[in-house]
Amino acid sequence: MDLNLFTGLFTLAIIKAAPLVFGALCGLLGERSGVINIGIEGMMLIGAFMSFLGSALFNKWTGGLLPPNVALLVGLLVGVVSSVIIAALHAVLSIHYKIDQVISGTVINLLAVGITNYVANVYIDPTHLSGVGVFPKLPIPILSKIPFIGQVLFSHQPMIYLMLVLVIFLQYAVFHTPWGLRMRSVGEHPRAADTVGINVNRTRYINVILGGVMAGLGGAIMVLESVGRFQKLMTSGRGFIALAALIFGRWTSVGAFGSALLFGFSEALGVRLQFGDLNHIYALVVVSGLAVLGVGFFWLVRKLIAKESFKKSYLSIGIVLLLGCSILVGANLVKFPTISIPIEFLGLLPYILTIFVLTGFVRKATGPAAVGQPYEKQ
Amino acid sequence: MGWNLFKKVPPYFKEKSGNERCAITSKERSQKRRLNLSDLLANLAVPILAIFTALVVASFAILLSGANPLQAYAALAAGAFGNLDSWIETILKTTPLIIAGLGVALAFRGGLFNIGVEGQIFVGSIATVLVGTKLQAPAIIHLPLTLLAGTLAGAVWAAIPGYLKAKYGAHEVITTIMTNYIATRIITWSIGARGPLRKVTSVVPETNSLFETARLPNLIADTRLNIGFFIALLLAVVVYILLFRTVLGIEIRTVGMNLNAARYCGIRVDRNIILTMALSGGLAGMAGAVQVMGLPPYNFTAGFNVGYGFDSIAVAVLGSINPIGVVFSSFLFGAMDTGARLMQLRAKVPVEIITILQGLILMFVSANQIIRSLYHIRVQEKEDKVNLSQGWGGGKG
Amino acid sequence: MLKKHLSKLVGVLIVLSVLLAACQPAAPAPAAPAAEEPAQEEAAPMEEEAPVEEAAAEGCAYKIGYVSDVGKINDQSFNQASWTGVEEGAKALGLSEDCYSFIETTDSADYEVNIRSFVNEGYNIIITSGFAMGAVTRQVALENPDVYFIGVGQEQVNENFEPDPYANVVGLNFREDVGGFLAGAVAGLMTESNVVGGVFGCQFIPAVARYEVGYHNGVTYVNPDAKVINVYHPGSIDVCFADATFGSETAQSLVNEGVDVLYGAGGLTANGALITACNQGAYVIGTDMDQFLTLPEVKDCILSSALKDIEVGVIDLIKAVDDGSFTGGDVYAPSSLAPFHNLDSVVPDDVKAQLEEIMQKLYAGEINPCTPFEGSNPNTFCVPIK
Amino acid sequence: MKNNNIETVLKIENITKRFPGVLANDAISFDLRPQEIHCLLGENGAGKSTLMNIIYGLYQQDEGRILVNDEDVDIQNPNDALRLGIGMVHQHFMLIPVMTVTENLMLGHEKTSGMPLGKLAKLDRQTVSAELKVLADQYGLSVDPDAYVEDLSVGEAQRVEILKILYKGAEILILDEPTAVLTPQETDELFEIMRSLVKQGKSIIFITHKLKEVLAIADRITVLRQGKTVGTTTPHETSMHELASMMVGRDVLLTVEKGSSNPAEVVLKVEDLWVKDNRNVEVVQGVSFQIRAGEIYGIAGVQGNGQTELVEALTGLRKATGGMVRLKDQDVTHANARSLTKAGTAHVPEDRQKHGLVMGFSIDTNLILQTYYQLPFSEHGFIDLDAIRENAERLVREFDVRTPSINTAVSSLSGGNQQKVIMARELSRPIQLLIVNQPTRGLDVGSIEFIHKRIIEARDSGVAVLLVSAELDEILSLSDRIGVMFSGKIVAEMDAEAADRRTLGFYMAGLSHKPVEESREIG
Repeated sequence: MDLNLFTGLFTLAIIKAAPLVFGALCGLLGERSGVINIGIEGMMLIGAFMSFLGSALFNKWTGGLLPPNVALLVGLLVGVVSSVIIAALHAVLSIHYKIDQVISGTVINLLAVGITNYVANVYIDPTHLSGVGVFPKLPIPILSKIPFIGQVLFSHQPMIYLMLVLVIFLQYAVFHTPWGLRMRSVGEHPRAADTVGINVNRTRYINVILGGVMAGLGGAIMVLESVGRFQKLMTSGRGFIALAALIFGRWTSVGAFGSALLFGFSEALGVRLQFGDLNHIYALVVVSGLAVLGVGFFWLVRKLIAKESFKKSYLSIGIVLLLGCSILVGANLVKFPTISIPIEFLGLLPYILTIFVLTGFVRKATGPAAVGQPYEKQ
Repeated sequence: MGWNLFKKVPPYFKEKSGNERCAITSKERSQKRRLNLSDLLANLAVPILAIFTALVVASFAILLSGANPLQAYAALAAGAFGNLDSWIETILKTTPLIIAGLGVALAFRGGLFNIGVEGQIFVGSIATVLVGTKLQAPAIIHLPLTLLAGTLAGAVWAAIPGYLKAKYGAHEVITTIMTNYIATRIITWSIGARGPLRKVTSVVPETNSLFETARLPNLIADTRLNIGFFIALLLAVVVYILLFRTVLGIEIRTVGMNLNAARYCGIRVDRNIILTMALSGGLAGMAGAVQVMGLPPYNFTAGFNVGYGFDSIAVAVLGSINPIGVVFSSFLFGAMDTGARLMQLRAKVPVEIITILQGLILMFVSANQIIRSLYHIRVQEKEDKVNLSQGWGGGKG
Repeated sequence: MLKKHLSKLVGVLIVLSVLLAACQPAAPAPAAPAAEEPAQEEAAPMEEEAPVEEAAAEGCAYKIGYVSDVGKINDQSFNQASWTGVEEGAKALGLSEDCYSFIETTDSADYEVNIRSFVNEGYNIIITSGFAMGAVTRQVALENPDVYFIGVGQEQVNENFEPDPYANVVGLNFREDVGGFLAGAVAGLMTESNVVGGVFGCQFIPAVARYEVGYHNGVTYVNPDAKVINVYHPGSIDVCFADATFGSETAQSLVNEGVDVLYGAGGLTANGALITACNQGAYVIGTDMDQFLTLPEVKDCILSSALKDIEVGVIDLIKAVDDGSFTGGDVYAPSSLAPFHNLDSVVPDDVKAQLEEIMQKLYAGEINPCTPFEGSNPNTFCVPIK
Repeated sequence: MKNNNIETVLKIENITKRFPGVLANDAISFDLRPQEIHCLLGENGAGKSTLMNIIYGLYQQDEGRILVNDEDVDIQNPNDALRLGIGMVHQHFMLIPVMTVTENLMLGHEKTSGMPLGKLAKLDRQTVSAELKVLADQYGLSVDPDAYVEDLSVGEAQRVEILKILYKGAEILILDEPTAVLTPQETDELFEIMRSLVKQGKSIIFITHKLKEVLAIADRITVLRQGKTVGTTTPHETSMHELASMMVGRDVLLTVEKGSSNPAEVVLKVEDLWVKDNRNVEVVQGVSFQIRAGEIYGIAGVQGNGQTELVEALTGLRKATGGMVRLKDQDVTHANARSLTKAGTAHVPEDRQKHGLVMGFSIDTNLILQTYYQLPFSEHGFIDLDAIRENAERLVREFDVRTPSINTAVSSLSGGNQQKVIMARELSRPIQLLIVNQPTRGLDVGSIEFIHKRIIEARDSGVAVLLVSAELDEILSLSDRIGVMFSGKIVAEMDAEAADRRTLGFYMAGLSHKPVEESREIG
């Protein structure tokens, strides 16, 4: 198996994962403070829509005199702001009016789909409003020269870097700063937080709104870094996958990133296998080998973190790792028959994999204890 | 949420509601026992005003498109109720919404959030097609059998996430999203050119049509109106009875409200979770079946039954996850979706306005404090409130 | 304060709606009389007289209705092309804005309803777009012999693919494989990396499959050692035409694979691919309409588009209704290439010459653009060239 | 902050607080002197907690004023209170289970290492846990800084609570019902801590409804009843009976009258039972005992010595890993909850809201949770609403549950009435074994009396009763035989007559090496 194949796969995986990651971060901020958000899809859609409208109109009104990047930045700003507004609506409904957070999320989704499609119909399409292109690639000077990593991580468009930075930053912020400590306390035991003088609802407002920023970025990246214009319903379910990634990643930003990457990777694989130069069976075997390896490491890490005695699990972990390796080696020795799998199935991998992993390893994914409960002083 | 026009709706309060509040509600209920009209109106006032306000707000959006809101709404109404045909179409749109909505509501009652309805509808439709096209039997057997097949398929498909939750605590929201993708992809393949269910004599990705014996009889000759709607209404009553008048209902609701208490009083929680998901999915599957069996050309094509999954969630919450409420909310949504056609045709307003409307209505109905303060309606405690988001993070154990 | 204003507005709206309710019957709604006697409606659901009078009453010589396939009428693709055709045709007949309208289908279960609601509204020329509506269109047509139907991409055949024309229905059909073949030829001739790609919508939709197969054949015909990488969206109907992001991401990876000419066929999904490929510096080729005009983002890198002259076809057929030359059956519109526009200078003359020659051969039937190849998409239901 | 030449560190005057429908505090006044332990005595619902929450800034008073060090203050929120040196240990711990002691300690007053990043600077856990150790030593409150709160025992958790407010610089400590969950030994420790705190200049408001404790620790006592101050006194001037009647407004019998037991055949026989807890640790290690019909067997013990798991095992909520349980002559070691219920076991669970009731359900539904599936409440799977209503109306009368209607959700009932609902449900069917776990925790005297009466009635009707309680008085006044549980074992077993607080406390603290067999022979 040649490196280029995987370089290509992982690069595409990162690109495909980006919107999911932003979406998941939106969910993370909300749920860590106790506010469920199933409206991520809607917020992302609004973000995408407005970032296009913003950049395109700005460009139109300035007569395209300014460099496109300026327009794009304006678009980014507009997109984020409007997503924040929608997020604020979610916050008001679920925190102030205390309506069920699942309902208010549904409201957000309905409104977002309706508004974007509607305006697209009555304004964008008739006027043939044209996009301003996308952010250019910015390979990072030295790092991008590193063989595999450089290509996969350090030769992207700016918002991808932003995503990576945010993931790391939030992992730090949520678990190692006063801000994060307070946020989590509000999500776990609001009354306790209240008794030490933390303003529960304010914290929640702030977090949901910051979540709006994330969702806005998630929507904007689709317009400003890939498609270059708004297309109706262009989020097509990514908001919900992001939600899955969040829970799958056990409410941590790095975890969410990991699981988003899993989705991205398998979708990328689904595309890559259509190129026709790759034996489907072979590819799947290799990937499953990698998966087994990954699971093995995941397991090992968890054992190491949880200070349990793991005499017996050592053996089984070892077996799993060995199995993974042997699959990889074996795959390159065996000659596989050329069977082409229907493309509908190629895309299925992540979903099946997720379920598999959920049942096997994540077990009871337990999130913030007070999530979904409006807080009222007694 | 106002739909509880029924005697003795079992009380559901949101937990930690203050003494005085509950004092009021209990008084209200004892009045409701003697089902008096003023209370009925008071109950209806909020949703009606909510809908009205939503219409007002949406009319600004319509003005944006340069159309006249009143014309638009008139067209909307005409499109939904203007003549017999439009009535029929409204009813036809309502039917699957009711059935699937009931499924979602049932799951909510059991503390489960079934986002998987879309997929379960697909699986149900396909199973219906299988039995309806591959099997030969007199209608008396074939028809119920086909319906049953769709229902069972949906149930089984939903039982999988249920099992995963019960056994491994895998959160149903993720697993149902996953099973949605899996279902739609596999089914898309199955009606493709090389798919096993593809109608050979067709350029269209579609299945064969059901045999006459497996089709739902029409109510009125020469119209599309079939008995599906009555099946839906019947189901609403059945689900209501199931939830509030049966042993199983108590168990489902107990598990949904307090898992520990359920264990304490000897309910087999795991079995119950799986069962609830199965029932919920069964309803979804039946929604698909009724669509396939009721509408010409009585087959499944790509793009068939798309989008009911999320509408059903909306109608369930709009109906305050009460089976009877679901009927009303589904009818509302169905009417709007149907009327939209004529609205676009006459007033040239894009159909998307409907989605906006539905969002607004859902918002105003659930955040009814807005409506109350807007129209100065006396505050009354909302009844049977179930926390839809319970056990979201905490899992169920 | 705001509360006051709102309740005022509310009041106004109530009054207005009352007024409106009052004058409802008077309103020119053909539904109204029906509503009064549903019994009659029931007995004879489709009355031709009423609609015709209606049409006359409104001062429309004809009322033209358009039903889109699942999707949007501004998809910069076949739905939009048909609609533009309708608009142009209507103008050509000198009809006013109120005399033609469209319905966007959101659920394939609604095909029949959508068509019928035009019939009930008294429309007498109805255009339905997309092969999926073929059967329904023919059925409704059979019941309404006085209404003219134009089925875009609908072969007028019976269950066994035998031609079976109705007097009041004409199927406006296209040879997507030919269009795709031409696109392929352009790509194959213009590529320098000898790697060309395509991004396509739903692989189970015949039209899309024909484009893809034709494209593949076109490339290999002119440039046997070129590598063709074609990618379909794996999703179901509700996303596979609408997922611009997927198209874009795919295009990126294709360009990374060395693709320097990219062909896109499949609604918004393809559009996403075209724009991105363009931004990444590759040449692109559009589909259905001249996307140089519909997709401004790509105007500086679009070589051409595989044209289905849907517009022209629709316009001609509408005119045919007017001048009475309308005859039922199948019409095959010519497939051609859009002009090179901005890139005209880039395309060498010998390439243009070759394309010219290929076109002749195609029309003469010397090349079968739909020839299946190893692992080719089975969903192409190509009819032999007449 | 500490200042000796002032009269009072805290003085409140005519505090009035209304909740919709309720007058929680009615012109309450009282004052706290420097270095004094001032007991606030009163039944549940007397307005103690409300008053304290006002002082702590969780509520605002409607009328009246608060003075700290003779200065008028306006306390809008806990931060203000803390700034004024007022800290509160709440009845229900305000700790976040999934966080470490250190994190809980610094929550709201985080220390960060350098870097002017404000709220985004890195938490300095080391320093804080160091400071924590210092504090702990200073006041003799030992606790592991890095332990997760969810793993702590009740006593430890309480120490953390106290440390938390000390860490935030509290001079005035409000302890709300701190002993409710403690054993005599732990209580004594707490009192020691309180004394040392006072010695070191703190002043303490100590809220409780336990008279003995009041007399043991208080410098002054203020009694509240129905939101009013009844009066202030000192331990020397008063007696338990006086306090009791001040508190309840009538004379209360402090001991339960019960006739002697006449034990019949063995109903429950537990032999060498082993049970694991959620963390998979053996917390019940070879417990053996037996209960006869018509006797009450009390299990005394510090919380977290395996009682909870033992009860769960006996009621089918937890799998026993070893040993054997016999109910009459059938082996029920691995029976599930439902079959045990059918076999005539009744269970009043430790946490009434978590296990015993479905808070969102109405009273009538809660009353049939154990029997809904059988006649008369249901037939062929359908429930009979009339039967359920009749049943509810009857039981509400019998157990005088104070409620506007049987359709009221139990969530809106007082703790006492909630417990009555559970008792009613469990006692309203034919049973041979009654297992009650902490039956009167946090209840008012009235309800306590009522529930004790019912338990004894059950015994006298020939039911075998297993009583698990952390309240020694309860154990002593109800039980016929008493077993003491310590670290998963029954370390002593004796007749009630032979038992007294001291010896029991002794065993509970695990201080005795008396072989179990020997003490058995007494029984």
